[in-house]
Amino acid sequence: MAISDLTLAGLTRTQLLEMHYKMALLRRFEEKSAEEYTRGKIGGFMHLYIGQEAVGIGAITALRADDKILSSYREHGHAIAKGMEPRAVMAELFGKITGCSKGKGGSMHMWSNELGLMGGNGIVAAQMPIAAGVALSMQYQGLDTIVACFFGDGAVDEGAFHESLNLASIWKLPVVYICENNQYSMGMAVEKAWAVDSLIPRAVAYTLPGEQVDGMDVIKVYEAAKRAVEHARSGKGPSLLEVKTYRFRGHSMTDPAYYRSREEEQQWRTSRDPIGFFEKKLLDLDLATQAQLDENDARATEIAEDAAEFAENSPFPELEELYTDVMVDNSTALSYRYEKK
Amino acid sequence: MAISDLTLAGLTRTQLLEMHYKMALLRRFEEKSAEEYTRGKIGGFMHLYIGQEAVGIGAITALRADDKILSSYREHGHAIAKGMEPRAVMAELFGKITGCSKGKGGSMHMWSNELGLMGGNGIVAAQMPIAAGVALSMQYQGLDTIVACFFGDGAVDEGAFHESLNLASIWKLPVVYICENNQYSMGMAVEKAWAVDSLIPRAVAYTLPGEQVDGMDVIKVYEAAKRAVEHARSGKGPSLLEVKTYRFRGHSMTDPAYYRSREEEQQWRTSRDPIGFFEKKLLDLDLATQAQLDENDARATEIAEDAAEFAENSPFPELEELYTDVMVDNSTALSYRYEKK
Amino acid sequence: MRTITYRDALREAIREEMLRDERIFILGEDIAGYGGTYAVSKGLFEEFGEKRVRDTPLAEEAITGAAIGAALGGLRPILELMTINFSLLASDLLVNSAAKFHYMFGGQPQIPLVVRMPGGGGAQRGAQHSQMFESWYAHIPGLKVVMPATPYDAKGMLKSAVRDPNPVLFIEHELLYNVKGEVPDEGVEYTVPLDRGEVKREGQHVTIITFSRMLHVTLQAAEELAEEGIQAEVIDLRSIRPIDIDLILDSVKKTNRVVIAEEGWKYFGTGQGLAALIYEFAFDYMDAPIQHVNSADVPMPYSKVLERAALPNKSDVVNAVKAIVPQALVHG
Amino acid sequence: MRTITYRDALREAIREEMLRDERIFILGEDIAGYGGTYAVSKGLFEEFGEKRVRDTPLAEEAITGAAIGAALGGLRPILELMTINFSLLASDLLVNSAAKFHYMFGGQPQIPLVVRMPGGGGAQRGAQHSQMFESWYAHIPGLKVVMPATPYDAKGMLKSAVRDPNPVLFIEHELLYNVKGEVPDEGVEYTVPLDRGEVKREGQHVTIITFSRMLHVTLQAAEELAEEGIQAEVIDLRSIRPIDIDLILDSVKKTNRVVIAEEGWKYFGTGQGLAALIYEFAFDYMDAPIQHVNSADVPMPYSKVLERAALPNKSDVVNAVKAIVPQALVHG
Ligand SMILES: Cc1ncc(C[n+]2csc(CCOP(=O)(O)OP(=O)(O)O)c2C)c(N)n1
Ligand SMILES: Cc1ncc(C[n+]2csc(CCOP(=O)(O)OP(=O)(O)O)c2C)c(N)n1
Ligand SMILES: [Mg+2]
Ligand SMILES: [Mg+2]
Repeated sequence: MAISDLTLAGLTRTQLLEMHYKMALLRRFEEKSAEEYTRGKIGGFMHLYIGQEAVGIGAITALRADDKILSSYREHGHAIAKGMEPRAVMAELFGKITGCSKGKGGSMHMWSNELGLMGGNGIVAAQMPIAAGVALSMQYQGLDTIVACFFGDGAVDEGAFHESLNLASIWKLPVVYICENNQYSMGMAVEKAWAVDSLIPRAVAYTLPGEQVDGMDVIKVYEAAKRAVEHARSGKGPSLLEVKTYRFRGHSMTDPAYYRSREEEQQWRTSRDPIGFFEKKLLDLDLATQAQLDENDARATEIAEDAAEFAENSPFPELEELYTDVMVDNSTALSYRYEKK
Repeated sequence: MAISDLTLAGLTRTQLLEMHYKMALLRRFEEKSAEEYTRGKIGGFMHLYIGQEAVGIGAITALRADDKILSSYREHGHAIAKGMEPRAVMAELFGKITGCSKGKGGSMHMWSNELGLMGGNGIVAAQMPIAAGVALSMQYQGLDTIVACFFGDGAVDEGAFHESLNLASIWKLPVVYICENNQYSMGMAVEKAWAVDSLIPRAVAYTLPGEQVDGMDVIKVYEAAKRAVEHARSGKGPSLLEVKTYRFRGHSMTDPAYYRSREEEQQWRTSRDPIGFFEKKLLDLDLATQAQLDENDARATEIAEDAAEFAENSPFPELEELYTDVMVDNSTALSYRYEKK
Repeated sequence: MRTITYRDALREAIREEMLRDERIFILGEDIAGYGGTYAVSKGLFEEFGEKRVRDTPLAEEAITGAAIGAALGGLRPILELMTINFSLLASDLLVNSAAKFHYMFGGQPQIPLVVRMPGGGGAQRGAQHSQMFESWYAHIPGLKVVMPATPYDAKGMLKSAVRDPNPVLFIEHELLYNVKGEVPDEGVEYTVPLDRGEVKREGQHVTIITFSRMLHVTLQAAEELAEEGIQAEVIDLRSIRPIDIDLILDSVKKTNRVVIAEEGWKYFGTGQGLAALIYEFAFDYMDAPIQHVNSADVPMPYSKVLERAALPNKSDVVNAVKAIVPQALVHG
Repeated sequence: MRTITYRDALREAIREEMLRDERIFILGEDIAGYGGTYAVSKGLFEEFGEKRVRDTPLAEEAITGAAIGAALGGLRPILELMTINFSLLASDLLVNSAAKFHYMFGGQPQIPLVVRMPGGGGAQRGAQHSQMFESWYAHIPGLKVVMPATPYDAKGMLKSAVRDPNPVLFIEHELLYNVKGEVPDEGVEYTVPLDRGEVKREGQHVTIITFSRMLHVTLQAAEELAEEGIQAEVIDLRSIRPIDIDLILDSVKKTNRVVIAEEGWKYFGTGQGLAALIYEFAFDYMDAPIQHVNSADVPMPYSKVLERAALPNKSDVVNAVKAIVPQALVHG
């Protein structure tokens, strides 16, 4: 790209518009998912990313296509941001064979070897040590790819957080740990759960570079992630980002969120919406026209609708699928014979 | 005690001599245990405390009799320091019914409700969350007793360390966490295992008061422990002490300690011996005469001999003991009937 | 008698015990402000306050260790682990500390601890959130493991668990909380022992042994079988450790045929252990091989069509019974 | 053939595989500088260096997760968990991640991971350090669980495990490391499959099924029984999941009598699961109830007199056999 059209944080207008489109897509996609969930098309747990779009888009924009990401059960956003087809994500939510995990994983468990999306872990913080291992495999093989690991403020309280950061630090692993501090782990307010009011002292406790970032500003997230990514890619080791954000919806579809006030929610939704904030910035700086933004949003809505339609029209897995993929070599509990119910 | 005969750190000469005697006792007792282990009288794992005496004696002298302690598998020292009869400890090592755990626990698992000695845990760091719970029970019942929890530098790497300190901090529990940093976890040098070179930043990461202490100087340990104990007793919550020490022997009786040099060991044994250091101090300050020290040591040797003789002459548990103490109410896997082999 | 849900029965047990004994308190993730993931502790925070109803951070090792320590310190904690799937993070403390202290310290410490946790599938929660690990814990000497299936048993057994001097794993099921059943009026004190199963339906042709959510599926299957003249005796284990072996043997010696219906995986699970026990003590009474009804031996899939196929259902139980109950026996 | 120890056989397998495949590396607590708690990895650090022989901090979750991640990233890690007792701290990652990823992500990720860990008692290590948890892991679909008992099998099965595309739990025994046995000369390439048991002694009066350290106790018992004319067929399971059911059934259909000798606890353990399987598939062939030989159903005591009484021994096996093999059968 020519230096001339550099605009914000070294991103071209095209890139900025693309980021805006993706944020809109995450939002519309999630809204559509919520709708389908209420219609009974989607089951189990579903954790929406609405409100946190700037984190996933900002951070993943700072990655290379061949870098890898790991996330928690709140991963629709990360999946789409990393390039997963909305159709494949929605189909997975519908439990259809066309889903990215053949319908076997659902909302919490999405994967793509091609895109470097390495799940979706439903055990809080379990992705943290695994991410260290993936980073180790890159270091071991002399690759210049890196790993981004997303987790919540609640994951910080788990022993795995501590063990993983210590290991990543002493082995100088190419991994960026990104804490999406959305202020709550289910109903538990972060200030009640943490013995510290920021992750900076925790970063220091593992001699890691640590940064606190405004998670409602996609550009700030992008810039901080960029620094951490370069740090990792240049062999300097891991770092820890605390990205302050807020989930606009309940913890999962069934959570009425009685543990926080409607005022607090309104406050965030109206004054801190990451998409509105980004749009204002783009307009104020004449980096985009209202028409372009509207078009992005319209396209996003369309794609979300299309994904739902695709999912709806896709077939469920055949019952044989129940017994495939248990073991790579199809071995079973009883050798010589396969017992099915 | 009258102010007049205050001498060192507010301790009377009698107390100082008592501390010296206990350190000598730990040393002689362990030497005797090593001897009996080699004679085959003691089995399993046995982890000696030799070299770390100043930590156990200094810290436990700062406690009240009704305070409680928890430790790891390296606990003979803590047990005796807390007032356990050397006979009961040695008998436990011999696996005799007169042992403090009826011979069922062995070197790693010693207990006394009366003395507030709450084990002896063989799982590295497992005593840390349990100690928090014991402290919670004191806070809950409005008692002014506190808990001292001893653990090694290796325990610091476990998730339990992190989870426990965070919980103890947010609940302001009356517990003093004492890390006996003897430089190695088995063969792993602490500087290779920790991403930090001191526990101070870790204390900060949980907003806890943290102190680094010379673990070869029993008075320094006593003074630091005293501060932490008062902090806890006055309701101000937990603290974290990193006590720098060294184990003069291998990790356990079977460890030749090839991972460190004989020079390094000699260096510590000769120039940093906690007992020699304390004796020199007492003599230099005219707080004790050589005769008194010699007498302490002679008494210690005698008591260790006596303990071994007692253990030797004690009976093994009856085979019925195999099936007692599994459940408090003697319930078993099969109701109505007790299946024995 | 009133008809209330399993959830309300549990809450009543906790509340009544907390009113009875100051030493009892509850702790767990989101049990206070959130009212409990499955709303079991709803309202208790408001009634008893933060000293006795304690929200904890997401730290299964710390909270389990803390509960053990509190019990050692003279309190009577009721720990809620959000689901049994997460208990694996606490399994070391449950197995290597809670289950062993009384024994390895020569009978001195006691750990009067109750760990409540739901298990099970059926709500499309996927592979990591649909498991039953009762056989893991029932394998361990030093623990009690109970799994009540009805509101009556839930309330009565939770009270017994709280009063028990040992660590008790109290395993619930995510799909049982809304199940309704008769429970004595409030204030009418009763308990259900932790070591007794119960015949929930009498019959002479076959004994179906089950527990937890599968009891309800099994009772429906028994109804269907009855229409065809097959009278199944349904035994609700209620407790996995200790196991009420004589109750089982009495029934088996009468029917000579056994089906074991459970939700967990088959191999090295509860049902196989139980079958081995029955053969060991009643070998000569068995007229047919014991039939096993289980979930498919795979991680639980998310897709509803696959999950439905993976879980054991009424017809699985019916077919298992028909496989060993000859027509002759019924109509002859 | 040479005669070497179980320990050396393991080291040879690791070394030869590491020479064969650059992607293979080993990690664990004290495996490098210390040479391994049981000296299995002795010398490998010196030969392969710190990239491929990695000492780790005491952090079972982190190192197990790291091994899983490394496998996902294309490497072939061999993780040593110092003993199976500590694997409880890693059980969540083994069960909820390693065992489930391939399935719950629709067959995309593969986890070619080997987790080596010794279990077992007999060295007075007390309640927390003397356990066998193989039945826990063998209960979980998605894992393979093997327990070789001889140097030959140890080397051959470890090689197969390293080449297997699935997570394999390779369970050793603290008292097996010094056991000697015949192993093909170095350079003579061989492997032993992960899903086949083996008849280690032929006989027609009774089938004794065993694995790990108890194989050796059982073979001694078989010798003693032979002196009295009882010919026991001894089957070494070698693999717990998958289980070589047909090998077992062939033997059972010949002898009609079974004793299962294992070191672990009885209830809901490996032996009971196996017994249930045998009855399920060979009900009509069983002439006597299967006999179980186990450790006492208590936490392992330290005192040598108690530990000796708790562990299963030769005479326990002999008596179990005599309980179901009638004199008539032998001398008739
Ligand atoms: C080990 C474990 N404990 C508890 C849970 C139940 N649980 C699922 S999500 C969640 C909250 C996690 O909060 P946070 O880490 O902040 O992520 P967020 O949901 O806010 O994105 C909890 C407690 C779990 N899945 N795993
Ligand atoms: C969870 C766990 N992992 C590993 C072990 C094996 N082990 C016993 S002691 C020890 C070293 C612990 O070192 P440290 O905490 O520094 O205590 P020290 O032995 O130096 O007193 C190890 C690795 C264990 N007992 N528990
Ligand atoms: Mg959160
Ligand atoms: Mg140490």
